Amino acid sequence: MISPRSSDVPALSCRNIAKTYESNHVTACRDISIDLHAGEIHCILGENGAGKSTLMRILTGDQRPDRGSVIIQGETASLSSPHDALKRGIGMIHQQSNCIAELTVWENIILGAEELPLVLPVTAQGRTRKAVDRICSTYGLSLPYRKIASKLDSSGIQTAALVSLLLRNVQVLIFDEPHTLFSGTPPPLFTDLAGTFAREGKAVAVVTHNLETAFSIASRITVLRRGASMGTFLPQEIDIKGASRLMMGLPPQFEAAPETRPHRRAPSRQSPVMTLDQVTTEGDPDNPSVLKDVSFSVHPGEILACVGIKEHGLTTLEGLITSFASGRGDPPRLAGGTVQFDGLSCGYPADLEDFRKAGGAYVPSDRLVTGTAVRCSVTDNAMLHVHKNLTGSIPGIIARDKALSYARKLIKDVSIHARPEDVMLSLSGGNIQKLIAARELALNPKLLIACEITWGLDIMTQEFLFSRIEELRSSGTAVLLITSETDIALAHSTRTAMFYRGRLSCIADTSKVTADQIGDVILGGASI
Amino acid sequence: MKGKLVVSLLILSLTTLLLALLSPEPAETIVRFFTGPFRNIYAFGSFLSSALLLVIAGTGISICFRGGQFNLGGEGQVYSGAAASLTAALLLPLMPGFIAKPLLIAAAMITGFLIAALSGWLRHRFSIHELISSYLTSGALVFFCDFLISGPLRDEESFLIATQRIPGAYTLAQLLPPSPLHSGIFIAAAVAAASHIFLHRSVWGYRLRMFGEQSTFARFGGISPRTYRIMPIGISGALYGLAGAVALLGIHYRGIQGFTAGLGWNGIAVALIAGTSPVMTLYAALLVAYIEIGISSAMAGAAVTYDLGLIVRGAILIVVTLKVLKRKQEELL
Amino acid sequence: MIQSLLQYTLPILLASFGGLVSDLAGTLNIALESLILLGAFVTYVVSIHAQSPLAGIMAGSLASGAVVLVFYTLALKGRANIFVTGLGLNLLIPGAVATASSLMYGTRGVLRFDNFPLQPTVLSVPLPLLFSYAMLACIWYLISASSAGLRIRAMGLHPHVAQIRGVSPFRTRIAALVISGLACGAAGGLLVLSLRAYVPNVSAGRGWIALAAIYLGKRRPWGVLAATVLFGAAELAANIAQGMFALPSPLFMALPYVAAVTALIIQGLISHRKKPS
Amino acid sequence: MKFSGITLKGRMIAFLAMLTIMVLAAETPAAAGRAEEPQQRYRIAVFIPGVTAGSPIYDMLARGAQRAADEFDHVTANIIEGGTNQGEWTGKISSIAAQGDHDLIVTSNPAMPEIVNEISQRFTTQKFIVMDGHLEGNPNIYTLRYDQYQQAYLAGYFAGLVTASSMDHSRSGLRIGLIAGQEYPDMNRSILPGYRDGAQDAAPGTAVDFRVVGNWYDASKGKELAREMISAGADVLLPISGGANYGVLEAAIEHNAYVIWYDTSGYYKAPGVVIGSTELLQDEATYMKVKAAVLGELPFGSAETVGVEEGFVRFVSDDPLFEAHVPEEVRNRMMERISQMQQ
Repeated sequence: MISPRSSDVPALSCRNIAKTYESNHVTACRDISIDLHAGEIHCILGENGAGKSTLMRILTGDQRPDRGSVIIQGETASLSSPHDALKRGIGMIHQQSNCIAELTVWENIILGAEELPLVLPVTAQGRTRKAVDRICSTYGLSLPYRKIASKLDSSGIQTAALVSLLLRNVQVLIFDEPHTLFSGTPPPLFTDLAGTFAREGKAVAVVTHNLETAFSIASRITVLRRGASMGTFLPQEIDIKGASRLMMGLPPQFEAAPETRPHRRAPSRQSPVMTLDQVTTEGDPDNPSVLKDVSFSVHPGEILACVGIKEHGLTTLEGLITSFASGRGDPPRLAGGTVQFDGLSCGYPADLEDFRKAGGAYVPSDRLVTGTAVRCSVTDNAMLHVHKNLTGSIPGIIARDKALSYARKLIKDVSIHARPEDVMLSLSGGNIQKLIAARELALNPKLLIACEITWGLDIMTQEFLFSRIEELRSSGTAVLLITSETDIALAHSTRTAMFYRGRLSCIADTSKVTADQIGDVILGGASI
Repeated sequence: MKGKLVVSLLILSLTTLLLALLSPEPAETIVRFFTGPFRNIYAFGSFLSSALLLVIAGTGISICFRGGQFNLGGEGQVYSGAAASLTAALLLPLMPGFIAKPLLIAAAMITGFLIAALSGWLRHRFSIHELISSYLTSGALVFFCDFLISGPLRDEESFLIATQRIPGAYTLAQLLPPSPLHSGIFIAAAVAAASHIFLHRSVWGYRLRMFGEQSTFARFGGISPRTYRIMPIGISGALYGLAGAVALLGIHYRGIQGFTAGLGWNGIAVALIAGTSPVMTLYAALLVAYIEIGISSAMAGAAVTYDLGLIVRGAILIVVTLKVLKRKQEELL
Repeated sequence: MIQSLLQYTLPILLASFGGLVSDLAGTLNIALESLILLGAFVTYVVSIHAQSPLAGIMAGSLASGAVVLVFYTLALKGRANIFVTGLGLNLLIPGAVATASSLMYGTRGVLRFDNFPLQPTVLSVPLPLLFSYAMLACIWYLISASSAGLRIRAMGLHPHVAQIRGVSPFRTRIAALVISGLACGAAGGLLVLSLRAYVPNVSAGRGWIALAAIYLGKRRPWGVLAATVLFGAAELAANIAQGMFALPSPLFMALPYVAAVTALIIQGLISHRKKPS
Repeated sequence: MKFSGITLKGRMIAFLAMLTIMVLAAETPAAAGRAEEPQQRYRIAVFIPGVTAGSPIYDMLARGAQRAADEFDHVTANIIEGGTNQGEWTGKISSIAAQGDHDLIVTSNPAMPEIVNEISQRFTTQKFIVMDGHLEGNPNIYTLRYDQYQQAYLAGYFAGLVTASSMDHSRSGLRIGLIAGQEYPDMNRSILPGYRDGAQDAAPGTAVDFRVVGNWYDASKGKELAREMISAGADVLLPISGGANYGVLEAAIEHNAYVIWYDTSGYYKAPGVVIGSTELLQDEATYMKVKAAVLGELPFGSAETVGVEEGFVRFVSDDPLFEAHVPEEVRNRMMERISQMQQ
């Protein structure tokens, strides 16, 4: 394990970074300071929404902070773009997307290489090729240069991205979630690579929520939670449990006494509203986001929380149940098993419309693209599901007063300050989310799918939303809560289903599990 | 709103500037340009009659934009609509006007709709971009309509490449003789009003707007992607067809080869200036018609060439995009 | 026959390749049609003045490139809509060319080379033709093999990644657009030199056919080549058929468009059968 | 999107108010100006249904009218190009007539009489001269028609002579070509039959290959069509296709065929390739008729037809290039036929 040469000037550091996104008013960073020294492997831990990715974007010039400064080699720098950062020796390996799928591996590596004259063929075998070969042999990497990048597995893509950064001689290397990377064959062991880089005097930062990876390589660890730093530790100062507790907002040292939580009804005896039976989705079984042999059911009058890391099947689950993909792709498809939603006689695969007709309501995790049309008015957004019932005396013509009063009703339901004619974008992120929730809840659904419903919201808003969900539940609605925030599940659900790498590791009465136990399961795959 | 006024002023001053630069008699030309539509009853009637066609065509394109689509096939759709109407008028047995007129107009609108909807369907089914498919179908249809007029429907007696006149009972009433202003102005007004109600009040208009604004959100709300890939461009096609029929029944009374040329492109210009809102289309159509009549008046009176009209129209399009088009359309294209 | 096909195809192919470069960069230049016209006019003017058709076609090419540079810089910097700017150019350029023609030569009509200088040839290929082939080869090389082409393609495929790697969006896009201008200008030059006259509206829809060829050719050089040859063959067939059948002429005129739409649909059918949906 | 009804309504009202003011402002000075003029001015509008450039017949129209106007101090001629779209002609001439400040509108085209006749019903005081067209009986319209059949006949007769001759590029196939910009009534009714009949009379059995460019400007296509025609055996081509003529000419130069020029003398365009020309003396005719109109001597309401006999349609046989490139035998037979027709 390499220890930081802490007397040195940090290769890259930041001070008091704060950032609130204008588009959705989410405060991603509140006050973060961090130092990355040459020769260290610095792991940055945090749950989804902890502010990791925003911090990295700021460090790599992709975003500008509202407050605070970025310091490179002791000098305050104003990074104007990721390329600016790259020129100054700061490079980042992203989870996806910093390879262009349609280009060959070789083209991806040398894209933008400064020393290559524009008119020379990209396949020129000269100095660039030698440099790339040297990099590959130094680090024991191998790449099929002529292959199209989309034909590679994720490990190959990441390797290509890494080589392209090394070609540019970066001194600060930032890895985003490397445990999902470098997993292909032949496996360049990420831990070995990171060690080599550190020994060469590069500063290595690893952004992850995987504690095992972190603890196996880190020379220092920083934990982020809700946009603030919870402290920087040497590995010997903290253990996995302590770190995971910090990530979830629990004090690190004490074994928490079982909290006093409101007593909830045990799962009702009534027949389930939705049942998943041995569900496996299409895709590579090694891919953590592919669901594998998942079975559970949701009963009327209960809140079942599915917790885990988003990429460990939660997103897939959301798409599968609602039969809706928010992006360009198709919703995930069943490879085995069955999904049954009582009332949806046609069964799966259905489509979203059938899902709704059968009494389903859905708060999507992607609130700005799927959940709202941000440039339209509150009224337009409010009446999405009911507009055809708001017609007046003329068939097909929406009665204005009905539409407005419907919008006002929703606004009043969630008590926000907005007028029906306001453009959605002018509302705060929390108010947008409240309005989406109000719209879905107002349908009085048989089944409510609520995904990441609390993301970026303050406690007051969270409590408020859950009080509404609780009302629905008590009137007999089955609620499926899909969340990557453990404390939300703990505080509000009847039962908790824990996911790890696409498997349902364990399902338990929420009153009988602790945050620690959940953390263990969803981070490490241990079962209770 | 303020933006529109700025753009209008910009366009007018640009036109003035171009006239001043390119005309051998700048003063005379500019005076004629600005007073063009008001020099006499005929010019005023022409101004309104060309504006009313632009309202119809531009409204369709506005709706198409709001639905997130672009229709480049206007030239072919107007011409085909007119040709459908013409074919029906000449080949069907003689009918009383009150039956014939709605029938002819419906024929034109259905034809325009089907042609444009084909492009929407191709986009939905095969991901062929409607820009290119609508332009190409239009290219083929223009020649097909040329063929209809110069071939099967041709009036052998005439020295024009033209058909016979449609029966007098089928024509729209003249409102301001000797000018070509006709009762189609009420059709245009109805189109403007109906499209406003459709877009902002009706269930389908709501869905169309949502689909155009954010298709994922619309799909999330259960709005059918197929219907709303076809509907916006289909409506623009139907209104282009209507414009063709109105030009036939109100102004020309006969098919003359190329008699609707230019309306398709001007419709797009109108919609761009209007910034995708049907109400502003009225205003934009008046502006574009004003410029058209102004230039033709300047041409008739002073030695201004035919090319100036092209330069002005081109400059308008280039300037308009700098200011008016919203982000959504940029993404769309 | 081959010669006819070549003569019809080459200008369209050049324009198509130019358009392809701009499309690969993510900013399709829709003004091909009018840029061909501009190139044709300037080729005429400079050929006459410099007494050299080679200088003419080069100047024609440069002129179209320059116009693209000016207007698309305005559009890109002003965050305007590239596509509508192109439509605007398609109206503006013919008007401006006709005006220039009447100012310079007192006519907006046909301009002929009266004392046309002999075309210098290399291995019996006229130099302007050689220039066009060279340009075609350069563009082909540029998009399929060169480092600059890689930047252009990357910008069209994934602007964000390209930007991270230091590829400037503005410079890359304007360069791609200018290349499309240069190619269209040369295409226009070819038309003029082959006719030994500038005829108003000489582009006659070739720019639009070139655009269709880009899509039909699935945005790949070989595909575009095949598509333009297909259009050329359709046109040729229509011309030959006119002498044989008594079909009304407008129907023949529609043939290339019908061929393009049909080909697009067939292509759509095939590519959609491949991936299950 | 939000629309504030009031501001919109306000703008519309303001716009209409502006319109009204402009109507008033525009009408007054124009009326006043005309009243003050000391001598009665005579204004002529020359409406070109197309563009003058590249179209000899319209060019001659403009020149003839201008020449007539120049002879009088108080007469001005204003040349207005209407563009090639037939659909726009009615509107454009109507707007000239509506302005009411032109005493005479001169135009030229076989299709014009019916358009002008229709406009004349609305603007009952406007006088028109239509060249190259025919209409009798409207008291405001005078028409003069050229015998297009005769012109085409001359071209066809000459083409027949050449294709049957032993000239360098004549082939024995007895096949000649006619390339039209579009198919239009005069083409189908007079020109094509005239051309055919002329060729038959000169060389019985001569076939005419007739093809259409589709527009009046696509010279490349004209060239392609001509090339096809030549390879199909035609050795004399008559292009009547506007700008596309030059493509035909180019193909003839490249592939050794002959061209006959129509409406105006074209020998100088390609000596040795353009070996025949027919011409209409439209400039002369226009000059005479416009002058007569200014002097008040033109019989409006009547229609004239002129041809070879009157001297307004002729084969250009006095050009040195004609004599240089056409063998004497062919020339003599042509002159023989012309003198027969002149009687």
